[in-house]
Amino acid sequence: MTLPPSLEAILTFLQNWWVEIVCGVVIVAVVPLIAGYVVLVERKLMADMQARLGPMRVGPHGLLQPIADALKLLIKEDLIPDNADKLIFWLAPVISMVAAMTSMGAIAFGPTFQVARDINVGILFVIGVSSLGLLGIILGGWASNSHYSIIGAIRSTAQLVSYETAAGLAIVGALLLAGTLRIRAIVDAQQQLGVWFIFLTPVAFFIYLVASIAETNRAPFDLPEAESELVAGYMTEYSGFRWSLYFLGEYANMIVVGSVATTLFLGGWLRPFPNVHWLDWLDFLPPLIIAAVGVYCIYRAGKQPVEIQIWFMWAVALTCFAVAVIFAVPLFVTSLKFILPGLHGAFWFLLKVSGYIYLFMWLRFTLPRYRFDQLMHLGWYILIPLAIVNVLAIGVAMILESEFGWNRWFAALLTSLFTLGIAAFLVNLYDKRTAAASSPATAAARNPYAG
Amino acid sequence: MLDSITFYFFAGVAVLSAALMVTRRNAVHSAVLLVTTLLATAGIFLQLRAEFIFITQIILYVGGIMVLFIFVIMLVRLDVALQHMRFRLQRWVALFVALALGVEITVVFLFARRLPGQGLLIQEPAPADKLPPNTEELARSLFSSYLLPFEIASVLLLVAMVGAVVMAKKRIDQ
Amino acid sequence: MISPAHYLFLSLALFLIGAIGVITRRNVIVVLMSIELILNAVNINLVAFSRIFGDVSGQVFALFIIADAAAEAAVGLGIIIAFFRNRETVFADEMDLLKW
Amino acid sequence: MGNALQQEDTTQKNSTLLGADELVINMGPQHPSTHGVLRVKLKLDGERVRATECVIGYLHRGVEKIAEHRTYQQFAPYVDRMDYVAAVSNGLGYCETVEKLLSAEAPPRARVIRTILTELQRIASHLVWLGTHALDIGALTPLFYCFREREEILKIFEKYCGARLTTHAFRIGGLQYEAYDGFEKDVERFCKNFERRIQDYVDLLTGNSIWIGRTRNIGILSAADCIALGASGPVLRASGVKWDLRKAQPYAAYEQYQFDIPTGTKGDTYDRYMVRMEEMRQSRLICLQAIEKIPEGPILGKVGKVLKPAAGEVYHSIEAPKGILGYYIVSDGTTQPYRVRIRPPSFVNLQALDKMVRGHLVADVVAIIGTLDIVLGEVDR
Repeated sequence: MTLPPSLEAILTFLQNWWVEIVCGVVIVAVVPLIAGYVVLVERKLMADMQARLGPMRVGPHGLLQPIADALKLLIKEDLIPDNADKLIFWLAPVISMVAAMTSMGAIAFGPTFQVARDINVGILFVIGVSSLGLLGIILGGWASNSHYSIIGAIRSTAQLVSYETAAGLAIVGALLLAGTLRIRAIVDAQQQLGVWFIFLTPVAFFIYLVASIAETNRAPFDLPEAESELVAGYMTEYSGFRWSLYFLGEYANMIVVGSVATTLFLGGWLRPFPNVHWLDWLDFLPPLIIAAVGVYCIYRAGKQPVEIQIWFMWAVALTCFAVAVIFAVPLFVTSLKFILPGLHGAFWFLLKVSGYIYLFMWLRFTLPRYRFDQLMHLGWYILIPLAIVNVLAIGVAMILESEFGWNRWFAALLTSLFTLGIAAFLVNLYDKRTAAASSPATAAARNPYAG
Repeated sequence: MLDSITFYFFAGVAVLSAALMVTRRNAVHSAVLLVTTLLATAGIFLQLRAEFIFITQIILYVGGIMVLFIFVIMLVRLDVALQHMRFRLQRWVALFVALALGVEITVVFLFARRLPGQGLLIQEPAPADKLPPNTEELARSLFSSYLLPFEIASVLLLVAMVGAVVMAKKRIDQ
Repeated sequence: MISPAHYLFLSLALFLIGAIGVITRRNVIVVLMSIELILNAVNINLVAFSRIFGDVSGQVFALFIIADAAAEAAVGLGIIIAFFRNRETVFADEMDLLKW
Repeated sequence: MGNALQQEDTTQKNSTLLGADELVINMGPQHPSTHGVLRVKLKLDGERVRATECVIGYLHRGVEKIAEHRTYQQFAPYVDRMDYVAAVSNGLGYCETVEKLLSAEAPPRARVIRTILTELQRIASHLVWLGTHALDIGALTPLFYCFREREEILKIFEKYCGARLTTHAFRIGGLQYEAYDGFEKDVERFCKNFERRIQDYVDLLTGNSIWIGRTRNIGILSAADCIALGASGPVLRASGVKWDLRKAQPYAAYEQYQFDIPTGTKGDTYDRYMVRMEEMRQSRLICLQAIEKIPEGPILGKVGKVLKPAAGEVYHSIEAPKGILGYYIVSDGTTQPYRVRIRPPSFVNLQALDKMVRGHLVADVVAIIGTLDIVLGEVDR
């Protein structure tokens, strides 16, 4: 049987690219769902920290709440303000979400899962493309033709541009240690050195943490959408599906920055102590942890007031056990050993990302919000100088190690201490400055967008 | 095959949105269309296997310069000051200049093809798989042969930064 | 399949469109954007030839051009803001004073 | 040609950022952080406030006018609806004013119970203030903690008089209800817990550098300004003026109890925060002292079923949670007042807003509205 040439071309195309296509479809289909459940988890955690229950009505323990929310948002009326720029109003949320999702494409969730082939500039691709979401925010704020929106958009632009600089410089620190931009190679470098980069450059990790919270517009840096001041900032005029696109973009972005931090600083998909063989029993942790969750579900099942919830808890527990078995099988069956790195890698990776996102949420529930000029000062007077010093310090440490044969840990420790000293100096300077600029008269002379 | 499809797609998008960009009256629309053009050009760079330039284009041009543009457009609130083009004559002049330039360069291209020993313009680029890793290559070149221009560029950026701050700074004494 | 001429003509088209923009538009911001378009057209050429010759120098120059564009945008927009503050206009033909 | 003239014009406008027009933003009446239906017109330069103008009256019900067509007893529930987060205090002020007009006195037992309930109400009112103020500044969690504690107080109110918000707890001449069994125990348990709970807020906010950054040096109001504007309550005390009617002109049973009047030094938002926090602790102490010994005896003094005060006028004021709450009643000898005039603390304190926000950022406006602790039901009446 001979195929027509065009069909044959399509077949070769599919043969070459099927992994990418499948992963792309999966990302587009699954990320909104995951984002929805991240929202649920956030609400539940917030409720837990605030002495209340959170969503409980839709499904057992509110587990179907994201789906109900999505349905509600989908069927809401599509409002466009009269004087809005219709085209851009329509385009802006799409830009935001597409940017976040596209940047996910280059993230490697495990040694084998990745959409874009391991391109040369992987980590830059993730950062660059996710920063395009900024365009969606500015354009949305502009197109709404509302004061609150435009102030939110201007704030957001200034904030994101400033903190992207800090985040970029922090990343440079880890990239210097890795010596490559490829995502897989970065993780491999951490395996070869036998240490996560967070331990070699804690300052860079800290800067990236702060900057990434600011980049995702999360509290305490959520000024662009500060509800008590600007109603909802750039999203004020948005409703229904368009609004949910922004929302999805924001949560997808959280996953992206979490993944970047995990890849660069937390050892990506490596388990703790990947090279230490007497700790190989750590490989048993993923199935054990999942099984423990299942046991906890059974324990809780007895305390549920309604029968359906008891059944539900049992179902969850059994699912957990099944997953745990899947994770455990490759440990014992030699012929299946080849899927071990991928499977467990994804587990560790997602665990680290979840931890990172949990930190975000925790901060959100605890801290009040910065004021705009304080935010800019923090970015420009503390984080960016600190990041620059940190890059220099890492360079010095690497030279000390390679040229003068110093112990790596000693060099890293020394330079980190040096950077921390600079940080203390900067904070001190900042405090003095704020003390000096206390009265409203001098404050009026300062420009909030300075820098 | 795939190469041509990508090329024609990105080229088409780039030219179309560029043409729309210079004709839109609304400056924000122009900016959005320019962003589209720049992204399409970035696609061309990727198709040329210049990954580093591709990502620089996205981060610097789209994420940096264009955001700055839109920021300024919003600050000076052009939406209030939308006006027609005043000089119809200028449009014809522009078209004439463009046509003249276009014809001239096209003719040069066509003649260059016919000249002996000028096979350059129809030469196939080297196969993609055999290319050395782009970023490393670029870095090596940038920090060895082009170190001085690199430093000069950084000085240029510094000067530009200082200049922009001085220019845009609000005078407090007013 | 894609010869260098393709890139040259694409670059030519973008260059000409940019030139038309520079000449016809009154709005200085759009004029600046057209200049960015022209710089970009040049970049396409540089990168295309860099690929054909297998020499990375073209890309290095493209990088320099991008840096230059950033500098130009910063200064240009700074001038525009300063000008707008004084004259409340961004139209080129209203910028008719040599000295303020 | 026309350039010289143009030059004049444009240099005048140069004072704003970029020389663009002032941006006028309407904050409210539908805005998450104006605490009700307050509308503030902000004239902005960038994000800096150049001037404000409060538009009030969205919640005006003509409470003072209504009083002229109700008997003295009938009007009592209306005052609960002015400052609805401190209804008990409002009722106390009204009842005491009418008693003064009648030259009657509530019996000692009634006065002690009144004091306990009013101080509980002060804590509840400050808790609402703390939660919403923190929420305005972006701290989400204190709100829920505050409402958890307030819930305990409201439960005591509910057990006492059946209502939680607009309690109408007192009656002219004394109390309507006897304290229920276990009243003292409930109050004591609340006070015991509250000590620990208040530490939670301190941990969350007091030492937090963001919180200090957002409140220190924001909305400074000097003592002279406060007095000139007639500001009272914690706003006045935070500026360093030790003026509290509970000490200055004791009413109810306050002269029997030991408590401090906290004052601030700078008069900024942080000082007002600290003053209110300390006031909550002091109120707790007053409650603890009061429940130790509630005198036995009747709860209702000798006032007639029909109140017909002699013609004349009276002014009486108390220290409500938000400041000095004064009632001025003119009687013409009938069963209905001839005129009632109320001096609401929120209304008077709101005057200070313009003075406080000038030169600050939009974000500070929110903090300053929060720190004034206004209730629009009372501002508009």
